[in-house]
Amino acid sequence: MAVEENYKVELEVFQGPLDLLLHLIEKRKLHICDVSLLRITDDYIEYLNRAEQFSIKNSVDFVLTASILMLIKSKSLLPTLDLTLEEEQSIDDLEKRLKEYQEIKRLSGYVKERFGKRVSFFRQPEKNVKPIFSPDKNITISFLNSLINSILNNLPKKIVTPKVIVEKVISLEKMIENLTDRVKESLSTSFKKFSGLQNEGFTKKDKINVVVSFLAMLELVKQGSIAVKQSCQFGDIEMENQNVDVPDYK
Amino acid sequence: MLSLDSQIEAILFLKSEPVAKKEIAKILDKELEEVEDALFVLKGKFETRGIVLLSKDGKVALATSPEMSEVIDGIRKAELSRDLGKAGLETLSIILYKSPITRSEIDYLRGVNSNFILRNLLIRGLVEKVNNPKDQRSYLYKPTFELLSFLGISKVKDLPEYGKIQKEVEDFNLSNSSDEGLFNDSSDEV
Amino acid sequence: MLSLDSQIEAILFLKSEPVAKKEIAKILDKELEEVEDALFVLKGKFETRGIVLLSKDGKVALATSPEMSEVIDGIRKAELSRDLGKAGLETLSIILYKSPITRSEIDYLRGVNSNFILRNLLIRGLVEKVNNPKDQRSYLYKPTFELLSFLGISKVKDLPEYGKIQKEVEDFNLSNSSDEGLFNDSSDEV
Repeated sequence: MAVEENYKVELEVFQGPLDLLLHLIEKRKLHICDVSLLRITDDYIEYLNRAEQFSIKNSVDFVLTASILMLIKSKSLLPTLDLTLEEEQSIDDLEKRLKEYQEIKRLSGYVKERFGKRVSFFRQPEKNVKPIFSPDKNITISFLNSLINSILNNLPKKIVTPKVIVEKVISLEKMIENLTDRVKESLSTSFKKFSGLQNEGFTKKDKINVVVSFLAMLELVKQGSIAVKQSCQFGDIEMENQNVDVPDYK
Repeated sequence: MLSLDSQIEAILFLKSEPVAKKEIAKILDKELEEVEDALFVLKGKFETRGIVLLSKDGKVALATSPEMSEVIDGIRKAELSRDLGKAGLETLSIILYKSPITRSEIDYLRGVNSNFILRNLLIRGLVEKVNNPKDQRSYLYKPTFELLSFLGISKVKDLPEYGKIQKEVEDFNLSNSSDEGLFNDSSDEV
Repeated sequence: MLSLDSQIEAILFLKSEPVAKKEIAKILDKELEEVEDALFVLKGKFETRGIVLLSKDGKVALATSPEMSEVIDGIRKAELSRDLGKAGLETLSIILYKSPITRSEIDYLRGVNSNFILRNLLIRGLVEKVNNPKDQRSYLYKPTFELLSFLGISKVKDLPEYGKIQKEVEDFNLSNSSDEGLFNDSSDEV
């Protein structure tokens, strides 16, 4: 389908979660701050779910970032929700990283406008230099054989993702479960608090809708993260994209 | 007797690859400071010439003036591959402005794994990796002379905003004093 | 805009071999007389420099000043007697086991650029290059006979594990054939 094709193409363009986030923020002409991140969370999750084929090795990074966005969202919907110090830090960190990434994008403009445009060339090697056979004491058959073997051993394997990420993803899964529980808990207290109240333009019904949809979204990303698995002992990671619709709670 | 700067010019002309200032000092039996002063004089002499002096990490090399780019490109047999791609451009920019930098730092800044693109840039000779004195298991990535030549600049410092960005990096490192010295750029005043 | 003599300087610097004045005129789209006048200016500028302008039979070339000949002989000797280093030996092992091989294939296996290293192996008579029948712009590298006899073998097939290593490299190339072109760097300056 043409629309899906478009999304695919668009996603290919993004280098990673930071690239996508920055794009979403700049598209809405926002500055980088936690409020902006809150406003683009839905866009981000939507992109993630619309992407059917995008580079699988990057998916882990995309999901990790989604979890941080969800923390921000959780906190904004349920101010009573307590975040751990580590969670607060990961939110600050994301903001900081986005700012740095934005700076790199700006600087790469300078590099782009120069690369290959006005080139300085090195001197071509002289052709008439007569070679003089000059071996080196290390040139022995056994040493050269050990070198070629170590080169072959060090050749890159196909898409190897470091173990650290596997651990992070597993803890992400736990984190989402944990977050779901916490949101549910906070929700029940919030219901008591908000019952009968209408504040800040939100009707009670709206508020419930938002929170319920949010829980659904958590579930969605949780499924996504569970689909991340280690396929063999050497740690190639496969990730299946979940074909689920995004809850519409606008 | 040729002046020291002219002697250095001859050596760089002959070698046609980057030479360490220390090695020049050794070859000519001079102090490093004398070599540095002479390189400064040489650079001045090249101002309006067809040759430029490139310098990086304590090494220097001669290359054709970037103003001759088009003409020279036309007479070379080998074709220049100017295609960088988004990932390549991003990674090169990080290495140019923030080097020396480890792969995990690059990954962190980009938000994605940079293994593949780094290998690509290494093979193209646009970046190089050196051992990390702070950590035996990792490498530090740096720009190469080849990269300077592609950018038509004579040293990394000639990039716009370079000083400002380096200062930010230094300030950051000062506040994280455990990293002390890691990002120290050797002086390339030439 | 560079003066004509500086433009000629850049061309001669790049070429490292005598260039016909007529060809220079053609490259720069000038009259032969203009080129000759500019060469006269250039010669004057080189008077006290480390580089001189040589001319013979309507051709011109740059060379190091004769006053530097002693220093230069020393550099040449040092180049030949220096340790090859890990990079040089690695490259040599690849050329021995996979010859004839192109520079980009060597780079691909090593994961880094081998330009300057190949140059050194060539002047030390350890490897030689021949034209690549498949690609005019690149060369194929092979071990020299001297190297084989130094190792005490008469052909590369006598190297230990020769067949096994051939197969492993081919398997690697096959598994990466989808990436073909990504690491292609056509420039072959050696």
